[in-house]
Amino acid sequence: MNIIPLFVAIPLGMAFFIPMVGRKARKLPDLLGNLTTLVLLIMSLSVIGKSGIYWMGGWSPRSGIPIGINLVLDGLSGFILVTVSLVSFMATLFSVQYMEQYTSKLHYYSLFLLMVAGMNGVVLSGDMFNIFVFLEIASIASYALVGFGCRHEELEASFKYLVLGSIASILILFGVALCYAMTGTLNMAHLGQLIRGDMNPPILLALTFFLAGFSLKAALVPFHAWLPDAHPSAPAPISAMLSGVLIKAIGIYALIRVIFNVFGLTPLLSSILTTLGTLSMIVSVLLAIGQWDLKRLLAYHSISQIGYVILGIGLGTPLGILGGLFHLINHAAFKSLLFLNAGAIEYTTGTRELERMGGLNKKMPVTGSTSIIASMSIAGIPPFNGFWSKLIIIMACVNAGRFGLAGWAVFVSIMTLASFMKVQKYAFFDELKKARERVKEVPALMCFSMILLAILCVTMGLLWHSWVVDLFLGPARDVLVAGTNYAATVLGN
Amino acid sequence: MNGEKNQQSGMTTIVRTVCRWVVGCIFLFGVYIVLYGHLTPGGGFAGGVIIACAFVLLTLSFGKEVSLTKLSKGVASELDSVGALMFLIIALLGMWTIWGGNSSPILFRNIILVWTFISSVLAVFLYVTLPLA
Amino acid sequence: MIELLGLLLIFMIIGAIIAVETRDLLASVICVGAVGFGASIAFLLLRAPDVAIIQIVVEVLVLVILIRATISRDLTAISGDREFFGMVVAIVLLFVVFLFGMRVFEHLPPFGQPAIETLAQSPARVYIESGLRDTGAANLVTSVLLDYRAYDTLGEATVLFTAILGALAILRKKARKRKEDREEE
Amino acid sequence: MLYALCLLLFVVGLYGVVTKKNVIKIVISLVIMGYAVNLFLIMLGYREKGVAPIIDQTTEAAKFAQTSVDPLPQALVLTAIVIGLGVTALMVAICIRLYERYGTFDITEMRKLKG
Repeated sequence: MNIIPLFVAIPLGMAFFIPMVGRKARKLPDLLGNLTTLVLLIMSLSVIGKSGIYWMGGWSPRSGIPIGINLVLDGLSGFILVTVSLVSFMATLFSVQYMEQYTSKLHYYSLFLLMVAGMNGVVLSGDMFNIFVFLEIASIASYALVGFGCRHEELEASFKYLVLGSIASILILFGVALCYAMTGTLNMAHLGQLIRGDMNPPILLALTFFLAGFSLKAALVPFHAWLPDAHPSAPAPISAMLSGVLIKAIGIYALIRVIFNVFGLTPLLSSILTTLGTLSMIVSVLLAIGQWDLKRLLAYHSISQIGYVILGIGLGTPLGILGGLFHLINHAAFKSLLFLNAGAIEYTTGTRELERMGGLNKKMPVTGSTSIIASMSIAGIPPFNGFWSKLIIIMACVNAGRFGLAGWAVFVSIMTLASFMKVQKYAFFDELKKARERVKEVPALMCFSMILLAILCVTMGLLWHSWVVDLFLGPARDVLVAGTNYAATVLGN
Repeated sequence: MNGEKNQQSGMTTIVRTVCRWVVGCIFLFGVYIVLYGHLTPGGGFAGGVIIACAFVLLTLSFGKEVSLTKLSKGVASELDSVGALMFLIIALLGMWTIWGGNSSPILFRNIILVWTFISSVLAVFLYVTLPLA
Repeated sequence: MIELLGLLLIFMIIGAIIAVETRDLLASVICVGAVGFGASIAFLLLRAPDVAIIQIVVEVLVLVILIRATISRDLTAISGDREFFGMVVAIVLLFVVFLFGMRVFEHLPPFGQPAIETLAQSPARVYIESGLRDTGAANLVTSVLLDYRAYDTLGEATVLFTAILGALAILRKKARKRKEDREEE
Repeated sequence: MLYALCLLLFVVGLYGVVTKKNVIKIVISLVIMGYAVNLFLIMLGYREKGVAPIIDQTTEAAKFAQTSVDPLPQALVLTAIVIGLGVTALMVAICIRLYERYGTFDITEMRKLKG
């Protein structure tokens, strides 16, 4: 039994199943949702280091022409799959008690699983149009989840996200159409084979559309307008999912897959990517410092950390790609942890304003200590995981002779540190406010998922050199370094 | 059914009389489009939407209450899930067949079956969207 | 044939401009309906009857949804004080995009000679040559949609499912169990 | 030439999205952009003097293969239209909810969307 299609089929099936039975038993959606993400996590851990190609419906290529849709599991997609399943499991665990404040949990879990299925579909698919379809599933589910609370600012944020997301989708569809016009195929491997670095104007226009569309989905700086509204508005587990994995799976993953494996990285593209990355890093960290809304501040930091990832990968050197990918999974761990912390604070105190918190460390020890770990990780304090990945990216910049970029990376890291010192001071260490005397620690499952993520941050920081690189990052880096050889590996000629 | 209330939410007598005759035809036409999708233009989705349009017409001319008695919202959303699950299960069965060494996906080939399921799913889907408008 | 299609497209563009520019929301919705029906006729002329049928039925549904959303609400679009400067910048930018796109489109294969004619390695050629034998469906669009690329169709059904579920979630009456009073803070 | 008209339709839609201040107008503009892309895809598959991709018994297979238009873009457009319908339905749902809150469709009167 081939395991690859199940990554899409299981969450899809559960998403269809939950609304059928969810009305009858109240606890069932919780149970089924968590079970599904747990199964996905185990499955994704079991495919680490494996690779395979699955032709949907048995339509394998006929005399070298791919006529069906294929699913491709290689180092890179396996790596993103693990990230997605890890964060989604923690988020569902957190949701069990957090989502009690909202109604209609069955819609919530169903949409959540559809989002996971969409992301898995994008990550595994080897077909341009299929990527578009699954990207739409993930996006539509996330539009609805952003507006799940139905307050006016949430609806507005959702609408803004929807409009910009739809523009991105239409641009991507236009790009697919242009590719089809020039090559007559939709399969990414075949497309890469037919283009073979021959950049005629329509293909370049298609590439521009892909760049703009996927950057919109990934919220890189000129295209970031929706993110600072959408991420704070969503319920906390969804913010963690959006920041932790959604913008990576349907934005960055798709972008680098298309650029590296289909079109091939040219020096021009490399400099575009590094410029976008640096711009995102600097602009959004400066915007983040002035924020007093905790979740909004975290949202701006997401853009900035995404900038690091794109900067590292855009350098195109093996070391830079390694650093970028490592930062990607680190960011997934610590940013989702930070958003869960923010959700825990909102759950108990009912506020997101930093000035109205204070001294919470005494009342909420688990949230406080995990938040310190996450803050130190994101700011790049030595033993934690964020430090190592930023170090690798900076070293890669220096090795590539881009000293300016290295300088900016260090600068942004310092600014991030300053920003998180502010968060720690105002939220956890200041005087305890009178109104907060009766605040209690959040329920057990929420604590549990935060502790798991914190452990993840620490272990990845300590063990990164041995197993993290060998198991996850090495194969993923090799896929990107191999570039357009992707076609030969997939089609086998 | 409550005549007065329907009078308020629906349209005039002429419209309602015509609709009473036309709805059945639209419904049958939708079923025809679904069943012949593999030979003629159209197919599951188009047919499904046409069936949905029959309900739309009911809602517009007689009001929401009447059309909800024909197909209640709970049943509609249950059918949604059933239809979508059916599609997925058929797809998965196809997968198992391939895995067994048979290179031709027998169940995928059963076009009408799949087609009908999609259509019923979508008809119901679209019907459910209507009350939102 | 090409002239007819060109006229139809010009009609659609005029309809689109009216839809975007008119102040009356209902008129604008109806104009977009006209554009949609124009698209449907264009699909027929382009030998795509399946797409034409779907376009028409979807168009009807979109119109019903949009009209019921707009009717008896805010019918006149209040957009009195638009910033003049912003408009000019937007128009100039879009014009540049258009000119650039025109230049690029000259490099596309000419209209009427699709990829299946010029490129030997196109999967579409396989569909046309052996679609009936492979799938048993005389309508090749059906055979592509439900056999060769059935996975896409599964995705399509899922998109609709997601959208409906999302709309139901957005439209539910009460979203939070407690603390609804924080709303007005 | 026809491709250029298609692009013009796309640009009109883009113009509406960028400049209009009414949520329904924005939805309409997005719908128009969707039409333009769909039309473009179908045009890509058209063949001079082509026939619809439906096999009837009277034409022989070889001749059909020479004249049929490309079925693949048609299948793609079917999927794209349905996806567009889903997005539109969700967008209208949000618009209705926004209208309930604000009593207007004008985004300049809503709080956060301005930026």
